[in-house]
Amino acid sequence: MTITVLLFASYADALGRRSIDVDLPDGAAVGDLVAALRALPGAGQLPARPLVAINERYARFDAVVSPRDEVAIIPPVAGG
Amino acid sequence: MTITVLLFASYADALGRRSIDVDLPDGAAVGDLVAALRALPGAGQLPARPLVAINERYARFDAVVSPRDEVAIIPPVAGG
Amino acid sequence: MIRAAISRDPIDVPALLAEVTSEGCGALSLFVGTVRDSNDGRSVTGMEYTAYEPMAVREMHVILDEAARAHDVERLVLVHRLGALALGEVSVAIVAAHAHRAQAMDATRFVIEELKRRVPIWKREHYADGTREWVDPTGAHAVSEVP
Amino acid sequence: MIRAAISRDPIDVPALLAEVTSEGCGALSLFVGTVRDSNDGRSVTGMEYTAYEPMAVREMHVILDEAARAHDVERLVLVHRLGALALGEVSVAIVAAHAHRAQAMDATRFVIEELKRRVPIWKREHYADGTREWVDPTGAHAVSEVP
Repeated sequence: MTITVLLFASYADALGRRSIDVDLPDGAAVGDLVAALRALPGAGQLPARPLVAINERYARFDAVVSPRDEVAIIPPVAGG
Repeated sequence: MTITVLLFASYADALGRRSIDVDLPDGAAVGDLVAALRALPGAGQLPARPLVAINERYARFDAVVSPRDEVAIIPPVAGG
Repeated sequence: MIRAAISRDPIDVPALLAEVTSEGCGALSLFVGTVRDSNDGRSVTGMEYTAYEPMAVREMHVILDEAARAHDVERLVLVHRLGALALGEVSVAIVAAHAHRAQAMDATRFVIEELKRRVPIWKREHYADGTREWVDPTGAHAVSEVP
Repeated sequence: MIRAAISRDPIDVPALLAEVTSEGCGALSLFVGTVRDSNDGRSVTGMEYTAYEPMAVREMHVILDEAARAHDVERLVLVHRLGALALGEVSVAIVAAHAHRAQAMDATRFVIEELKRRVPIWKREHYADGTREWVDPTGAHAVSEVP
Protein backbone atom coordinates (compact mmCIF):
# COMPACT_ATOMS: atom_id res chain seq x y z
CA MET A 1 0.00 0.00 0.00
CA THR A 2 1.05 3.61 -0.48
CA ILE A 3 0.78 6.02 2.48
CA THR A 4 0.96 9.77 1.91
CA VAL A 5 2.76 11.39 4.84
CA LEU A 6 2.46 15.09 5.68
CA LEU A 7 5.66 16.92 6.65
CA PHE A 8 6.04 20.22 8.46
CA ALA A 9 8.61 22.79 9.53
CA SER A 10 12.13 21.36 9.99
CA TYR A 11 11.07 17.93 8.70
CA ALA A 12 9.59 19.42 5.52
CA ASP A 13 12.85 21.36 5.06
CA ALA A 14 14.96 18.23 5.61
CA LEU A 15 13.11 16.27 2.96
CA GLY A 16 12.56 19.27 0.69
CA ARG A 17 8.82 18.72 0.41
CA ARG A 18 5.49 19.10 2.27
CA SER A 19 4.37 15.48 1.78
CA ILE A 20 5.85 12.22 0.63
CA ASP A 21 4.49 8.84 -0.53
CA VAL A 22 5.84 5.78 1.23
CA ASP A 23 5.31 2.19 0.06
CA LEU A 24 4.60 -0.23 2.88
CA PRO A 25 3.28 -3.78 3.24
CA ASP A 26 -0.38 -4.06 4.25
CA GLY A 27 -0.82 -4.01 8.04
CA ALA A 28 2.29 -1.89 8.59
CA ALA A 29 2.45 0.21 11.76
CA VAL A 30 3.64 3.75 12.52
CA GLY A 31 7.09 2.37 13.44
CA ASP A 32 7.46 0.70 10.05
CA LEU A 33 6.48 3.91 8.31
CA VAL A 34 9.06 5.93 10.26
CA ALA A 35 11.78 3.36 9.49
CA ALA A 36 10.93 3.53 5.77
CA LEU A 37 10.94 7.33 5.84
CA ARG A 38 14.32 7.50 7.56
CA ALA A 39 15.87 5.39 4.79
CA LEU A 40 15.04 8.09 2.23
CA PRO A 41 17.65 10.62 1.01
CA GLY A 42 17.75 13.69 3.28
CA ALA A 43 15.74 11.98 6.00
CA GLY A 44 18.71 11.39 8.31
CA GLN A 45 17.56 14.39 10.35
CA LEU A 46 14.37 12.62 11.39
CA PRO A 47 14.68 11.23 14.90
CA ALA A 48 14.16 7.50 15.40
CA ARG A 49 10.92 8.12 17.27
CA PRO A 50 9.27 11.30 16.07
CA LEU A 51 5.73 12.21 17.07
CA VAL A 52 3.24 10.88 14.52
CA ALA A 53 -0.41 11.83 14.06
CA ILE A 54 -3.06 9.69 12.39
CA ASN A 55 -6.23 11.55 11.41
CA GLU A 56 -5.19 14.59 13.46
CA ARG A 57 -4.56 12.65 16.69
CA TYR A 58 -1.24 11.62 18.18
CA ALA A 59 -0.67 7.90 17.51
CA ARG A 60 1.36 5.19 19.21
CA PHE A 61 4.28 3.61 17.38
CA ASP A 62 2.43 0.29 17.15
CA ALA A 63 -0.73 1.83 15.63
CA VAL A 64 -1.57 0.31 12.25
CA VAL A 65 -1.85 2.69 9.27
CA SER A 66 -4.11 2.41 6.25
CA PRO A 67 -4.14 4.28 2.93
CA ARG A 68 -7.34 6.06 4.00
CA ASP A 69 -5.61 7.63 7.01
CA GLU A 70 -4.19 11.15 7.07
CA VAL A 71 -0.71 10.56 8.46
CA ALA A 72 1.65 13.33 9.61
CA ILE A 73 5.10 13.40 11.19
CA ILE A 74 5.13 16.09 13.90
CA PRO A 75 8.40 17.93 14.65
CA PRO A 76 8.87 19.15 18.26
CA VAL A 77 6.05 21.65 18.71
CA ALA A 78 6.88 25.30 19.46
CA GLY A 79 3.61 27.21 19.69
CA GLY A 80 3.09 30.24 21.89
CA MET B 1 -2.56 63.57 75.14
CA THR B 2 -5.13 63.73 72.35
CA ILE B 3 -4.87 61.31 69.43
CA THR B 4 -6.83 61.94 66.25
CA VAL B 5 -7.93 58.59 64.80
CA LEU B 6 -8.96 58.17 61.15
CA LEU B 7 -12.05 56.03 60.47
CA PHE B 8 -13.11 54.39 57.22
CA ALA B 9 -15.95 52.47 55.59
CA SER B 10 -18.09 50.48 58.09
CA TYR B 11 -16.20 51.92 61.08
CA ALA B 12 -16.79 55.49 59.90
CA ASP B 13 -20.47 54.64 59.44
CA ALA B 14 -20.67 53.07 62.92
CA LEU B 15 -19.28 56.16 64.61
CA GLY B 16 -20.93 58.60 62.20
CA ARG B 17 -17.70 60.41 61.39
CA ARG B 18 -14.43 60.18 59.42
CA SER B 19 -12.14 60.91 62.37
CA ILE B 20 -12.37 61.15 66.11
CA ASP B 21 -10.24 62.61 68.91
CA VAL B 22 -9.41 60.28 71.79
CA ASP B 23 -7.87 61.38 75.08
CA LEU B 24 -5.22 58.99 76.38
CA PRO B 25 -2.49 59.06 79.04
CA ASP B 26 1.02 59.66 77.71
CA GLY B 27 2.74 56.43 76.68
CA ALA B 28 -0.54 54.72 75.78
CA ALA B 29 -0.41 51.91 73.24
CA VAL B 30 -2.64 50.89 70.33
CA GLY B 31 -4.54 48.52 72.61
CA ASP B 32 -5.39 51.36 75.02
CA LEU B 33 -6.57 53.50 72.15
CA VAL B 34 -8.86 50.75 70.83
CA ALA B 35 -10.29 50.18 74.32
CA ALA B 36 -11.02 53.90 74.68
CA LEU B 37 -12.62 54.01 71.24
CA ARG B 38 -14.88 51.03 71.95
CA ALA B 39 -16.27 52.78 75.04
CA LEU B 40 -17.67 55.59 72.85
CA PRO B 41 -21.34 55.71 71.79
CA GLY B 42 -21.91 53.76 68.54
CA ALA B 43 -18.52 52.06 68.75
CA GLY B 44 -19.91 48.70 69.83
CA GLN B 45 -19.48 47.50 66.27
CA LEU B 46 -15.70 47.82 66.47
CA PRO B 47 -14.07 44.44 67.04
CA ALA B 48 -11.88 44.01 70.13
CA ARG B 49 -8.76 43.74 67.99
CA PRO B 50 -9.20 45.70 64.75
CA LEU B 51 -6.28 46.33 62.42
CA VAL B 52 -4.58 49.60 63.29
CA ALA B 53 -2.14 51.63 61.20
CA ILE B 54 0.36 54.15 62.53
CA ASN B 55 1.83 56.47 59.92
CA GLU B 56 0.42 54.32 57.09
CA ARG B 57 1.89 51.04 58.36
CA TYR B 58 0.12 48.23 60.18
CA ALA B 59 1.00 48.42 63.87
CA ARG B 60 1.09 45.87 66.69
CA PHE B 61 -1.33 46.21 69.60
CA ASP B 62 1.53 47.04 71.96
CA ALA B 63 2.95 49.82 69.76
CA VAL B 64 3.07 53.17 71.58
CA VAL B 65 1.21 56.09 69.99
CA SER B 66 2.11 59.76 70.08
CA PRO B 67 0.11 62.88 69.12
CA ARG B 68 2.41 63.37 66.12
CA ASP B 69 1.39 59.98 64.64
CA GLU B 70 -1.25 59.53 61.99
CA VAL B 71 -3.39 56.75 63.49
CA ALA B 72 -6.11 54.86 61.59
CA ILE B 73 -8.44 51.98 62.43
CA ILE B 74 -8.63 49.65 59.42
CA PRO B 75 -11.83 47.66 58.76
CA PRO B 76 -11.44 44.27 57.04
CA VAL B 77 -9.99 45.19 53.64
CA ALA B 78 -11.95 44.34 50.48
CA GLY B 79 -9.98 45.60 47.50
CA GLY B 80 -10.02 44.01 44.09
CA MET C 1 8.89 50.36 34.94
CA ILE C 2 6.99 49.61 38.15
CA ARG C 3 3.88 51.70 38.83
CA ALA C 4 1.05 51.64 41.37
CA ALA C 5 -1.83 54.07 41.22
CA ILE C 6 -5.33 54.81 42.39
CA SER C 7 -7.75 56.22 39.86
CA ARG C 8 -11.16 57.87 40.10
CA ASP C 9 -11.52 57.63 36.32
CA PRO C 10 -12.27 54.42 34.41
CA ILE C 11 -9.19 52.19 33.98
CA ASP C 12 -8.00 51.94 30.38
CA VAL C 13 -6.87 48.31 30.22
CA PRO C 14 -5.49 48.37 26.64
CA ALA C 15 -3.37 51.40 27.60
CA LEU C 16 -1.92 49.43 30.53
CA LEU C 17 -1.06 46.53 28.23
CA ALA C 18 0.73 48.94 25.90
CA GLU C 19 2.51 50.51 28.86
CA VAL C 20 4.28 47.31 29.97
CA THR C 21 4.84 45.85 26.51
CA SER C 22 8.47 45.70 25.46
CA GLU C 23 10.33 43.95 22.66
CA GLY C 24 12.48 42.27 25.30
CA CYS C 25 9.42 40.61 26.84
CA GLY C 26 7.81 37.57 25.24
CA ALA C 27 5.09 37.16 27.86
CA LEU C 28 2.43 39.48 29.18
CA SER C 29 -0.02 38.62 31.92
CA LEU C 30 -3.11 40.62 32.89
CA PHE C 31 -5.62 40.26 35.69
CA VAL C 32 -8.74 42.39 35.75
CA GLY C 33 -11.36 42.55 38.48
CA THR C 34 -14.81 43.82 37.50
CA VAL C 35 -18.08 44.54 39.28
CA ARG C 36 -20.18 41.40 39.24
CA ASP C 37 -23.99 41.32 39.07
CA SER C 38 -24.41 39.02 42.06
CA ASN C 39 -22.68 37.99 45.29
CA ASP C 40 -23.65 35.32 47.80
CA GLY C 41 -26.93 34.90 45.98
CA ARG C 42 -27.90 38.57 46.18
CA SER C 43 -28.53 40.66 43.06
CA VAL C 44 -25.98 43.51 42.87
CA THR C 45 -26.61 46.76 40.98
CA GLY C 46 -23.33 48.59 41.58
CA MET C 47 -20.30 49.00 43.81
CA GLU C 48 -18.73 51.87 45.67
CA TYR C 49 -14.98 51.78 46.42
CA THR C 50 -13.22 53.85 49.03
CA ALA C 51 -9.69 53.76 50.46
CA TYR C 52 -7.27 55.12 52.98
CA GLU C 53 -5.56 56.56 49.96
CA PRO C 54 -1.99 57.41 50.99
CA MET C 55 -1.61 54.10 52.84
CA ALA C 56 -3.26 52.16 50.00
CA VAL C 57 -0.82 53.57 47.45
CA ARG C 58 2.05 52.93 49.83
CA GLU C 59 1.03 49.27 50.35
CA MET C 60 0.48 48.82 46.61
CA HIS C 61 4.06 49.97 46.01
CA VAL C 62 5.38 47.62 48.69
CA ILE C 63 3.53 44.70 47.06
CA LEU C 64 4.90 45.55 43.60
CA ASP C 65 8.43 45.75 45.00
CA GLU C 66 8.00 42.35 46.66
CA ALA C 67 6.60 40.87 43.43
CA ALA C 68 9.43 42.34 41.38
CA ARG C 69 12.03 40.83 43.71
CA ALA C 70 10.32 37.45 44.10
CA HIS C 71 9.63 36.95 40.40
CA ASP C 72 12.41 38.97 38.79
CA VAL C 73 9.88 41.20 37.01
CA GLU C 74 10.81 44.71 35.88
CA ARG C 75 7.61 45.71 34.09
CA LEU C 76 4.63 45.70 36.41
CA VAL C 77 1.65 48.03 36.78
CA LEU C 78 -1.19 47.98 39.31
CA VAL C 79 -4.14 50.39 39.16
CA HIS C 80 -7.15 50.36 41.49
CA ARG C 81 -10.31 52.33 40.87
CA LEU C 82 -12.23 54.29 43.50
CA GLY C 83 -15.71 55.81 43.49
CA ALA C 84 -19.07 54.55 42.23
CA LEU C 85 -18.78 51.75 39.67
CA ALA C 86 -21.48 50.28 37.45
CA LEU C 87 -21.81 46.55 36.72
CA GLY C 88 -18.98 45.29 34.52
CA GLU C 89 -16.67 48.23 35.23
CA VAL C 90 -13.04 47.48 36.00
CA SER C 91 -12.16 47.86 39.69
CA VAL C 92 -8.56 46.66 39.51
CA ALA C 93 -6.04 45.84 36.78
CA ILE C 94 -2.60 44.25 37.10
CA VAL C 95 -0.24 43.79 34.16
CA ALA C 96 3.19 42.14 34.18
CA ALA C 97 5.60 41.60 31.30
CA HIS C 98 8.65 39.35 31.33
CA ALA C 99 10.89 37.49 28.92
CA HIS C 100 9.25 34.26 30.13
CA ARG C 101 5.67 33.32 30.94
CA ALA C 102 5.99 31.80 34.41
CA GLN C 103 7.39 34.98 35.93
CA ALA C 104 4.74 37.21 34.32
CA MET C 105 1.87 34.99 35.52
CA ASP C 106 3.35 34.42 39.00
CA ALA C 107 3.87 38.16 39.53
CA THR C 108 0.30 38.99 38.49
CA ARG C 109 -1.14 36.40 40.83
CA PHE C 110 1.06 37.45 43.74
CA VAL C 111 -0.08 41.06 43.36
CA ILE C 112 -3.82 40.35 43.32
CA GLU C 113 -3.59 37.96 46.29
CA GLU C 114 -1.57 40.42 48.39
CA LEU C 115 -3.73 43.37 47.37
CA LYS C 116 -6.80 41.56 48.65
CA ARG C 117 -5.01 40.61 51.85
CA ARG C 118 -3.62 43.94 52.97
CA VAL C 119 -4.32 47.08 50.91
CA PRO C 120 -6.75 49.37 52.81
CA ILE C 121 -9.50 49.58 50.22
CA TRP C 122 -13.15 48.90 50.94
CA LYS C 123 -16.23 48.33 48.84
CA ARG C 124 -19.92 48.74 49.48
CA GLU C 125 -22.30 46.67 47.40
CA HIS C 126 -25.59 48.17 46.27
CA TYR C 127 -28.38 45.61 45.98
CA ALA C 128 -31.46 45.37 43.79
CA ASP C 129 -33.67 45.78 46.88
CA GLY C 130 -32.20 49.25 47.51
CA THR C 131 -30.01 48.27 50.47
CA ARG C 132 -26.22 48.49 50.53
CA GLU C 133 -23.55 46.81 52.61
CA TRP C 134 -19.79 46.97 53.17
CA VAL C 135 -18.18 43.77 51.93
CA ASP C 136 -16.30 41.86 54.63
CA PRO C 137 -14.18 39.10 53.05
CA THR C 138 -13.26 37.81 56.51
CA GLY C 139 -16.84 36.60 56.71
CA ALA C 140 -17.18 38.32 60.05
CA HIS C 141 -20.01 40.72 60.70
CA ALA C 142 -19.06 44.18 61.87
CA VAL C 143 -19.91 43.19 65.45
CA SER C 144 -17.64 40.14 65.44
CA GLU C 145 -13.97 40.10 66.22
CA VAL C 146 -11.39 40.18 63.47
CA PRO C 147 -9.52 36.86 63.66
CA MET D 1 -18.61 30.80 25.12
CA ILE D 2 -15.54 28.66 24.38
CA ARG D 3 -13.61 29.48 21.21
CA ALA D 4 -10.32 28.36 19.66
CA ALA D 5 -9.01 29.86 16.43
CA ILE D 6 -6.00 30.32 14.24
CA SER D 7 -5.52 33.73 12.64
CA ARG D 8 -3.31 35.04 9.85
CA ASP D 9 -4.27 38.61 10.77
CA PRO D 10 -3.01 40.48 13.84
CA ILE D 11 -4.76 39.44 17.06
CA ASP D 12 -6.97 42.18 18.52
CA VAL D 13 -6.42 41.66 22.27
CA PRO D 14 -8.90 44.30 23.51
CA ALA D 15 -11.58 42.69 21.32
CA LEU D 16 -10.88 39.32 22.97
CA LEU D 17 -11.21 40.89 26.43
CA ALA D 18 -14.56 42.35 25.42
CA GLU D 19 -15.62 39.00 23.99
CA VAL D 20 -15.33 37.09 27.28
CA THR D 21 -16.43 39.91 29.58
CA SER D 22 -19.76 39.31 31.27
CA GLU D 23 -21.58 40.94 34.16
CA GLY D 24 -21.68 37.57 35.87
CA CYS D 25 -17.87 37.39 35.91
CA GLY D 26 -15.84 39.37 38.44
CA ALA D 27 -12.44 38.12 37.22
CA LEU D 28 -10.74 38.20 33.87
CA SER D 29 -7.34 36.71 33.14
CA LEU D 30 -5.29 37.24 29.99
CA PHE D 31 -2.04 35.76 28.77
CA VAL D 32 -0.32 37.14 25.68
CA GLY D 33 2.77 35.80 23.96
CA THR D 34 4.74 38.22 21.80
CA VAL D 35 7.78 38.04 19.56
CA ARG D 36 10.86 38.79 21.64
CA ASP D 37 13.97 40.55 20.36
CA SER D 38 16.39 37.91 21.62
CA ASN D 39 16.57 34.22 22.44
CA ASP D 40 19.43 32.20 23.92
CA GLY D 41 21.66 35.25 23.55
CA ARG D 42 20.97 35.67 19.82
CA SER D 43 19.48 38.86 18.41
CA VAL D 44 16.08 38.09 16.81
CA THR D 45 14.54 40.25 14.05
CA GLY D 46 11.27 38.40 13.48
CA MET D 47 9.39 35.13 13.70
CA GLU D 48 7.55 32.92 11.27
CA TYR D 49 4.75 30.65 12.54
CA THR D 50 3.36 27.64 10.73
CA ALA D 51 1.00 24.85 11.77
CA TYR D 52 -0.65 21.60 10.85
CA GLU D 53 -3.79 23.69 10.86
CA PRO D 54 -6.73 21.27 11.18
CA MET D 55 -4.95 19.28 13.89
CA ALA D 56 -3.81 22.43 15.66
CA VAL D 57 -7.36 23.78 15.86
CA ARG D 58 -8.60 20.37 16.96
CA GLU D 59 -6.01 20.15 19.78
CA MET D 60 -6.74 23.74 20.81
CA HIS D 61 -10.41 22.81 21.21
CA VAL D 62 -9.51 19.71 23.22
CA ILE D 63 -7.35 21.83 25.55
CA LEU D 64 -10.10 24.40 26.06
CA ASP D 65 -12.60 21.66 26.86
CA GLU D 66 -10.19 20.17 29.41
CA ALA D 67 -9.58 23.62 30.95
CA ALA D 68 -13.31 24.32 31.10
CA ARG D 69 -13.97 21.04 32.90
CA ALA D 70 -10.97 21.23 35.24
CA HIS D 71 -11.54 24.85 36.27
CA ASP D 72 -15.30 25.23 35.81
CA VAL D 73 -14.80 28.03 33.27
CA GLU D 74 -17.46 28.84 30.70
CA ARG D 75 -15.90 31.87 29.04
CA LEU D 76 -12.57 31.04 27.43
CA VAL D 77 -10.96 32.09 24.15
CA LEU D 78 -7.64 31.01 22.59
CA VAL D 79 -6.29 32.52 19.38
CA HIS D 80 -2.93 31.69 17.79
CA ARG D 81 -1.39 33.72 15.00
CA LEU D 82 0.34 32.23 11.93
CA GLY D 83 2.58 33.81 9.29
CA ALA D 84 5.43 36.31 9.48
CA LEU D 85 5.44 38.36 12.71
CA ALA D 86 7.49 41.44 13.54
CA LEU D 87 9.07 42.04 16.94
CA GLY D 88 6.47 42.77 19.61
CA GLU D 89 3.59 41.29 17.64
CA VAL D 90 1.15 39.02 19.47
CA SER D 91 1.61 35.32 18.62
CA VAL D 92 -0.92 33.90 21.05
CA ALA D 93 -3.66 35.23 23.32
CA ILE D 94 -5.71 33.41 25.94
CA VAL D 95 -8.56 35.04 27.89
CA ALA D 96 -10.67 33.49 30.62
CA ALA D 97 -13.50 35.04 32.63
CA HIS D 98 -15.06 33.60 35.76
CA ALA D 99 -17.00 34.72 38.80
CA HIS D 100 -13.83 34.16 40.86
CA ARG D 101 -10.17 34.90 40.23
CA ALA D 102 -8.52 31.54 40.95
CA GLN D 103 -10.47 29.74 38.25
CA ALA D 104 -9.82 32.44 35.62
CA MET D 105 -6.05 32.46 36.30
CA ASP D 106 -5.78 28.66 36.58
CA ALA D 107 -7.60 28.15 33.28
CA THR D 108 -5.38 30.64 31.46
CA ARG D 109 -2.22 29.02 32.75
CA PHE D 110 -3.42 25.50 31.95
CA VAL D 111 -4.17 26.51 28.36
CA ILE D 112 -0.77 28.11 27.64
CA GLU D 113 1.13 25.20 29.22
CA GLU D 114 -0.82 22.58 27.27
CA LEU D 115 -0.65 24.57 24.04
CA LYS D 116 3.13 24.64 24.28
CA ARG D 117 3.22 20.93 25.06
CA ARG D 118 1.07 19.50 22.30
CA VAL D 119 -0.44 21.81 19.69
CA PRO D 120 1.30 21.24 16.31
CA ILE D 121 2.53 24.77 15.69
CA TRP D 122 6.12 25.63 14.79
CA LYS D 123 8.13 28.81 14.67
CA ARG D 124 11.25 29.83 12.81
CA GLU D 125 13.35 32.61 14.27
CA HIS D 126 15.02 35.10 11.98
CA TYR D 127 18.32 36.42 13.35
CA ALA D 128 20.16 39.69 12.92
CA ASP D 129 22.94 37.87 11.05
CA GLY D 130 20.48 36.84 8.31
CA THR D 131 20.17 33.20 9.34
CA ARG D 132 16.97 31.53 10.50
CA GLU D 133 16.22 28.43 12.52
CA TRP D 134 13.25 26.35 13.64
CA VAL D 135 12.82 26.62 17.38
CA ASP D 136 13.07 23.28 19.19
CA PRO D 137 11.91 23.66 22.81
CA THR D 138 12.97 20.05 23.54
CA GLY D 139 16.51 21.35 23.29
CA ALA D 140 17.30 18.53 20.88
CA HIS D 141 18.87 19.27 17.53
CA ALA D 142 17.05 17.98 14.50
CA VAL D 143 19.49 15.07 14.28
CA SER D 144 18.92 13.97 17.88
CA GLU D 145 16.15 11.74 19.07
CA VAL D 146 13.00 13.18 20.59
CA PRO D 147 13.01 12.05 24.24
